Amino acid sequence: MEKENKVAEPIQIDDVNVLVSGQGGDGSLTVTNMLGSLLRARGMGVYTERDVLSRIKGGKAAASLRGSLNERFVVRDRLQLAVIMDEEGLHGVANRLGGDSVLLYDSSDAPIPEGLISDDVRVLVAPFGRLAVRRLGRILYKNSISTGVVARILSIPDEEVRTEFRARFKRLGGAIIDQNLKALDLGFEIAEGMELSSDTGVFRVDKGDIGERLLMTGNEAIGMGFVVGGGRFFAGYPITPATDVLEFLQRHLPTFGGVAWQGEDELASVNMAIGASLTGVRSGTGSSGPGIALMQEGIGQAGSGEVPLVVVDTQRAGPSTGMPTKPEQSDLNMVCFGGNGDFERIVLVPGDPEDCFWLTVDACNLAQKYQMPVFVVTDQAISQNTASVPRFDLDQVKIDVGKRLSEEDLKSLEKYQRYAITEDGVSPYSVPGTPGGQSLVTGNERDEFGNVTTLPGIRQKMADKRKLKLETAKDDLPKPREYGDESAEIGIVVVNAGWGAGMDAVDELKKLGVASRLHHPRTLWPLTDETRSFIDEKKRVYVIDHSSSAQLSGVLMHAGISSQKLHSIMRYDGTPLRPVDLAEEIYRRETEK
Amino acid sequence: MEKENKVAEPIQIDDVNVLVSGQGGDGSLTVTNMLGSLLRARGMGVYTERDVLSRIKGGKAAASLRGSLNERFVVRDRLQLAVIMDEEGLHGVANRLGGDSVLLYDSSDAPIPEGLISDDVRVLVAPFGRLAVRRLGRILYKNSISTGVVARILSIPDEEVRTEFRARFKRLGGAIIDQNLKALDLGFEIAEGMELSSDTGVFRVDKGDIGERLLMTGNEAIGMGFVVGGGRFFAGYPITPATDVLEFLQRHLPTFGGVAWQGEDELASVNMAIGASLTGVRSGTGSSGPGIALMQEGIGQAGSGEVPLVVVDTQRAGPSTGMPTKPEQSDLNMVCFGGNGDFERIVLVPGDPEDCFWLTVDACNLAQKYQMPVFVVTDQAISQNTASVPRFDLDQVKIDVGKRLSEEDLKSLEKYQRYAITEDGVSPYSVPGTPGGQSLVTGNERDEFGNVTTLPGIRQKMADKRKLKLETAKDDLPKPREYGDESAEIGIVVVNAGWGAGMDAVDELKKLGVASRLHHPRTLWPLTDETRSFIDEKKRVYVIDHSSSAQLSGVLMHAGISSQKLHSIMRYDGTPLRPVDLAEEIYRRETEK
Amino acid sequence: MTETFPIKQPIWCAGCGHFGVLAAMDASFDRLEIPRHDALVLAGIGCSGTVQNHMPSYGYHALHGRVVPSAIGAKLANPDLTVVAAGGDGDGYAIGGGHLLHAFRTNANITYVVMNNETYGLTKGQPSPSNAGGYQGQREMDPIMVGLSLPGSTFLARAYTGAPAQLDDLMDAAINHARAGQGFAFLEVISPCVTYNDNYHEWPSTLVNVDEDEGYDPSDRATAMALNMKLASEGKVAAGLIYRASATLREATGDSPPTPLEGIDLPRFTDSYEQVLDGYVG
Amino acid sequence: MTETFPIKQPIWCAGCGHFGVLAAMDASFDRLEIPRHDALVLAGIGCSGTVQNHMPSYGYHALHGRVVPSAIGAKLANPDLTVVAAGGDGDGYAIGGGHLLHAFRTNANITYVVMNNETYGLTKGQPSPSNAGGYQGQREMDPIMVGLSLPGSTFLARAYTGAPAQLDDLMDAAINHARAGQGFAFLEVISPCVTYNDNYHEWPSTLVNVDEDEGYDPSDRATAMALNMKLASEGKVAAGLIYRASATLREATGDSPPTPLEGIDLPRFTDSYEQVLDGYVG
Ligand SMILES: Cc1ncc(C[n+]2csc(CCOP(=O)(O)OP(=O)(O)O)c2C)c(N)n1
Ligand SMILES: Cc1ncc(C[n+]2csc(CCOP(=O)(O)OP(=O)(O)O)c2C)c(N)n1
Ligand code: SF4
Ligand code: SF4
Ligand SMILES: [Mg+2]
Ligand SMILES: [Mg+2]
Repeated sequence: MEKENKVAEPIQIDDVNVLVSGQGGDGSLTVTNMLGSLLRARGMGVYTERDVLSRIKGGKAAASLRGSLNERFVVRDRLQLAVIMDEEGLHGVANRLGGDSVLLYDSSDAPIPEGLISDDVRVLVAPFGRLAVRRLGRILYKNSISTGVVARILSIPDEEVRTEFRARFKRLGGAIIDQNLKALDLGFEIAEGMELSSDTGVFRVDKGDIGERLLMTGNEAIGMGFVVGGGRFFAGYPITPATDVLEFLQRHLPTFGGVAWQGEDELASVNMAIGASLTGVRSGTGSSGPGIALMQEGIGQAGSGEVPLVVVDTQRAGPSTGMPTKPEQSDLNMVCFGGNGDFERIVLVPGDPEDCFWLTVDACNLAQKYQMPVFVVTDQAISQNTASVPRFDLDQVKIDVGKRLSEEDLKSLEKYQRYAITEDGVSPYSVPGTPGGQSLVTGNERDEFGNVTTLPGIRQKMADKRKLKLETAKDDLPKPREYGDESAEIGIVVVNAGWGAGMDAVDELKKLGVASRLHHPRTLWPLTDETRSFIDEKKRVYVIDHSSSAQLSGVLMHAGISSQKLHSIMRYDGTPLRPVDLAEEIYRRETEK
Repeated sequence: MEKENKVAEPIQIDDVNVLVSGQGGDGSLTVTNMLGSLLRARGMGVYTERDVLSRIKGGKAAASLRGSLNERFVVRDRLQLAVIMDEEGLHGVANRLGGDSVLLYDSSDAPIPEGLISDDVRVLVAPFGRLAVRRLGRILYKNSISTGVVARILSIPDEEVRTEFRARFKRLGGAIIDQNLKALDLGFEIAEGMELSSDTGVFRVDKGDIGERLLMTGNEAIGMGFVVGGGRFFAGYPITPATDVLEFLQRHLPTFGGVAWQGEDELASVNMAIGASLTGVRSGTGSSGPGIALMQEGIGQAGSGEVPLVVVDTQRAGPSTGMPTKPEQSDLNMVCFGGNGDFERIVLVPGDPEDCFWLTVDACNLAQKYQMPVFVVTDQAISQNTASVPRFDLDQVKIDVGKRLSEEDLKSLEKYQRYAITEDGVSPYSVPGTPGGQSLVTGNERDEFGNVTTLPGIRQKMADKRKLKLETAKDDLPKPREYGDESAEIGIVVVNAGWGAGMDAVDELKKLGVASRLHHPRTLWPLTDETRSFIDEKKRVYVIDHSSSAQLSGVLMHAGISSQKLHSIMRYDGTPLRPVDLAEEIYRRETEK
Repeated sequence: MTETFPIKQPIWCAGCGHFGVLAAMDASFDRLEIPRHDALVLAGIGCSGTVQNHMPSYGYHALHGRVVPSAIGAKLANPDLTVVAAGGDGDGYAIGGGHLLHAFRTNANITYVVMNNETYGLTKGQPSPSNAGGYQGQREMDPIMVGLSLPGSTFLARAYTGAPAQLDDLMDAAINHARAGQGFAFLEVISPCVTYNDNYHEWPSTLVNVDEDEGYDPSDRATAMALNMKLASEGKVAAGLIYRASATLREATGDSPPTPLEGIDLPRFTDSYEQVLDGYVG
Repeated sequence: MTETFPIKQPIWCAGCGHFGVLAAMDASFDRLEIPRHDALVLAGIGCSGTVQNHMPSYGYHALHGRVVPSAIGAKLANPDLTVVAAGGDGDGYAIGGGHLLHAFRTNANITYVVMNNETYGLTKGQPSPSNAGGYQGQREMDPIMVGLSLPGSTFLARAYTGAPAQLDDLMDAAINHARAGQGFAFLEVISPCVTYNDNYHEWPSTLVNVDEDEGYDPSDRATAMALNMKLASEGKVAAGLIYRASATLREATGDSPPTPLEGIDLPRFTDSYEQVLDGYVG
């Protein structure tokens, strides 16, 4: 069922969405990486999304990539190109291909089943795997071969690809470079057979002018934010998709005199971080849902004892062990409302890797300044997907250790009380090692000196003081950001990967004639006045709930937002948020009115 | 500063509130118990409240008692009588005494400090401790001596007291009975000196006609409810104020072929209960806030894997270790919204010991029928205070094991799928030991057979199925109860000890000319339609929030109730909810309008 | 026959040690003629944590680190079941280390099989507590030595997935020990991870098989401990039936053997319930 | 002098063993001339969990069972501090048992003092894991024997609150061991609970003092283990310095001693930060 290849002028595009699918461990995902570098070299921003199973080898593994002239944090629903290495990969991709899509298929094992792919898709087929074995001796070369074809499809000049190959395989040595260049040429040869010549393929991708960029995942950006924000102690325990943060810090913290420690479990980890924090060192821990659930008691201890603590929750699809590699935003209730008793906390919800960096820097400052747990909550999508982001301007970073007392400060005081009641709720603190600043820290209720008490009057004052800190912190809390038509009647509220999907959805809606404004709170708890007014001002507000119990909506209502205004759009099938899905759903509801 | 004793006719009362305060371990609390028995014997309902510190010996220990003609679950703010064994006990009681109050004070160590007690309080003073040592050789007898005076103050005939003494000390043998009777007579002698003769004291307490009653704490009632509800496995770890439940079950479960196990920690306990539950045995665990925080992951596992689990949370004042012996309702957020991911749960919030019994029976049925975690959430007050309640009518108990499959049932099926998608969301289940019913239970997402999967379509169906169970359970959920004026404009919403305090507050408000209606949801999550309509129908709704972050209000708003309607009355100083406090606050706000 | 869950193939890497453990366990139920419906196999989270899916018994996938308490709960609730817990070394020794200690201590009648590859396979190769860290070749933690240090332990054995005959024997013995009511049977199986810690080649020279030593008396705890300490200091590790108590020091599973749970229908208990209530009349 | 927190009297029952432990610990800081502001004393939750309130050091009241990881975190973050963790047996062996295992294993430079009364004092007398349960007089769990079973442990001692002179010596030794960078110092103090488990009378005849045995070599792990096993089987318990490693098998606190944390002011690090970023340019 191979189709006739139409010959025509390449279609000019400025936004290219490609999916590559193979088996875990067969190297097919490197095709995505190579393509990413090629597009970056042409001045585009790129975003790469992985879709793997929680298993070691085998099983479908897919990655998709988007190149665009602006920074975008989602791969669009409709693909320009799908590179599919086996039959299994065809399922699930069919509905993302359309009239102007190309499907490149490795037919080594099986042909494309009849009727699966819609007739208007342009299908190109070659037995990459078989050719790789036959002509180059190793199946792994199928990736370089297909990269050749992909480059031709996108009209990327052969020489640019060769340059990229030389750079990429350089450290692997001459023989490897040569073999891969051979494979590439084989790819070009196959492309010729498909009537795709250098620089005149199916598409021609615009060149962009995005300059130097970092290519980073959200997890890496959080690690970097922690380091730059002055974090010097981190304890964690491996768990998908949060492990990367621990590993980043194990790699980089020692350079800066810091320690990144693998605890025996999450309970040890959170309490180690608390212990470290007592010494004045900025400390944090991180995990994904199940681990954060285990840390609930410890996080409450930081809240009660007024110990600074940064907690990174890299959300994955739950409940319980759930689906470890799948995206979801279903720990929002836990981070805002989990733990026993009443304690104050701040919850930050970044929307892309750059945001991850800055909000983690903020978290380090807020935790120490206000002496409380601060969550940085991401989802699997922004944590593990790679985006090109502007290089972080370190001049913008400020370190604020809050009311820390030196030996001299202490001497000038009449008395030093660790939990002194102050006008802003924040007590000056001294850390072990400082003469004259000896003090008691406890998770029990206590008097100003830190001595345990249950006297009602004191208790009330202590609880009020802790509440006051959150009031005081108000002006320091990261502000929301927005996108789209400021005067639109329709608002859309998102967190995490909702930001990237939402931006595209807003554009999509505009094309459909619907004006909308996207709102990303960034600080989810306590809810900022800006988010409240945004919802107030809009006529209808759609809340993108990546959870089956509409947790984002729940958090908003818990904070006092009326349910009347809010319209939840829910997704909870373990797939990423997709702009067109969102746009279409909003469009449907708007036009049904 | 001893005052002249006025001689007058006893004041007739039908509601008597007494506080006894001494040092932990000095036996003064037995005065409360003896008085309780005396009032019970006269056909009154009694309620006893303890106020102890989280320490072993020493420290102020107080207990208060209320005798009333109806069942009441709170001690009133204003006391008729305070029995204070030392100076420390005077502080904090002064503001609960007024014009018609009597203060009985043991002056052995120190006189009453000038100006502490308002002039209109009738003060009776004697050196009980010194007399006990001098006349009877042991300080412990001060309790029996003072009981004599207390009885005379309340005009309880001497003979009734002697009878009660004989019964109470019977198993301690003749010598002890005799000594205590001697002490009692000494008390009567002292009373004579205060011009209180038998049967004509300061007050005369009405006789009631409340017949046979159980005297039980909420914790005991939960233990009993678990046993009668068919619970046969319970694992827990000691923690104040929850330990009593474990201890009740350790005492009683073995008689019924059950096991109550002290785990090495809360993580072991919750997972042991889950393991036990897999075998079809009704299982539960329990703790207080910090322990429940540790169990968050386990509870989510029961939610995800659809394993029946009863979880008792005996709330104490938080956050973190907080104030272990103090009442608060500040785990409501955690039980409704804690844990990672989205999972379904039911949260029951009994209001008195009788309610504890019935809701625990319900919890056992609901957990097994709907295969999910069911919380029974109490507070320190209803858990540890003793109330007289009607004997439980066991004929009303029903056991419903839900869709359990026998070997025969299984044979008649074409296929057996542990997680079969059904119309009501509930899958039939088979337990180990049943031939042909082998099946897989997991906390990962899975297909109908229980095999792990991440296929979006299946995932979505499974999440919907779990949500549907909660819909199906709707009609089975315990219904709210109400008190007061049905047609009142003002509603008051309470949980736990709020029920007892609320009933009195409603009465108090009525006296002040304000009609109100008290609403106790009993099922807090999912919120019932009855609670929604109650709030809908009332003009203003006061929410009694025994927490510093207004958690009950938060839960209501999270469930979609508009914040406009709700007016929070907060208390978080670690003291019990008091009816007059509540009534006065509501009155103030109503009249300020 | 009623169709029940399809038994799928494991998705482990080719050469993973866990295949051998699965095979031995699955076959052991047949050898011991344990009806599959009377067996509950529980597993932790990890590559190892999927064994239960590949056998026709009742299966439960516990939380990470919590397979042992889950198994103990099941056994206490229904002592008639054959209860086998399984999992990895990260699962059992790191996050689950506390429970293991208490399982030795309380000696409940379950079998616990740990597939030790000295790494966290599923999360891609982090070190686990039992790896041969910095202690001059000694493994940082040898759970069998920990077991020997507690008076409650009754069965301690180590097999190697590369020596299937011995693995079979020890698997049978471990399952039988618990089934016979002799308490907690702990079997560690060295089960290398070819992807993150491929050390198959080291084990033959590291393992010292006590089963082959005629003079070795596995009922002598002190000697077992002494031998293990000596071997450890030489960088060696004992294999075989290392310790089996000749008589348990107290009955397994705590203070008294639980009565089987006899149903919860109300009428049969009503009188006794009323008696309990009588104690609260006042 | 700036006034700081008032040091209140403990509220323990008269006769509680914990008084002796507090006295010994407090005095040890003086004897060893450790400036109080350089000491961080952390305690668990329990009657024992209030020692830190009665000494003029920096004090932290940890969560129940989590005092050891809290202390390790503090020490890793600031190796210049003298870090002493303290708590009860319920705290340390039941809920905290897993952390103890890993503390032995990783050998961080902290001192850990457990006040063992074989019961849960604060929650009113439930049995704890170390009580003399059903194992024919043997304590269900002897943490020192567990420590001996792990190659990472470097200091294991037991004192008795009723023998204050030896308690003082061992307290000094335990604090010094960790301060000197030799690793994790574990000191169990038998500290009876007069209210729920008053067994003062038993201890003098139960404890066997190895410090008084001239021939005893505390640097020999195997002999120490053998002796402890023998004593246990006789219902006896060893006291004194039971084991101190002559040389640690690897550096304490993990793979490498952490550099002290040197402040986080931005400018001094900016260049290195930029270097890390360079690695992500693409
Ligand atoms: C509470 C929690 N923490 C962390 C994880 C992540 N996790 C899954 S498996 C695993 C370790 C697996 O190692 P091991 O038990 O040795 O099994 P193996 O894969 O080596 O067979 C971890 C840390 C989790 N699922 N739950
Ligand atoms: C997570 C958690 N579980 C349970 C408790 C309750 N609790 C407080 S102290 C204690 C045990 C105390 O025993 P131990 O550690 O031996 O100290 P002791 O009082 O005997 O000195 C328990 C179980 C708690 N505070 N936190
Ligand atoms: S990663 Fe290791 S443990 Fe996991 S399946 Fe592969 S070889 Fe086995
Ligand atoms: S209860 Fe026991 S441990 Fe607690 S203070 Fe009293 S004697 Fe000490
Ligand atoms: Mg492993
Ligand atoms: Mg103790």
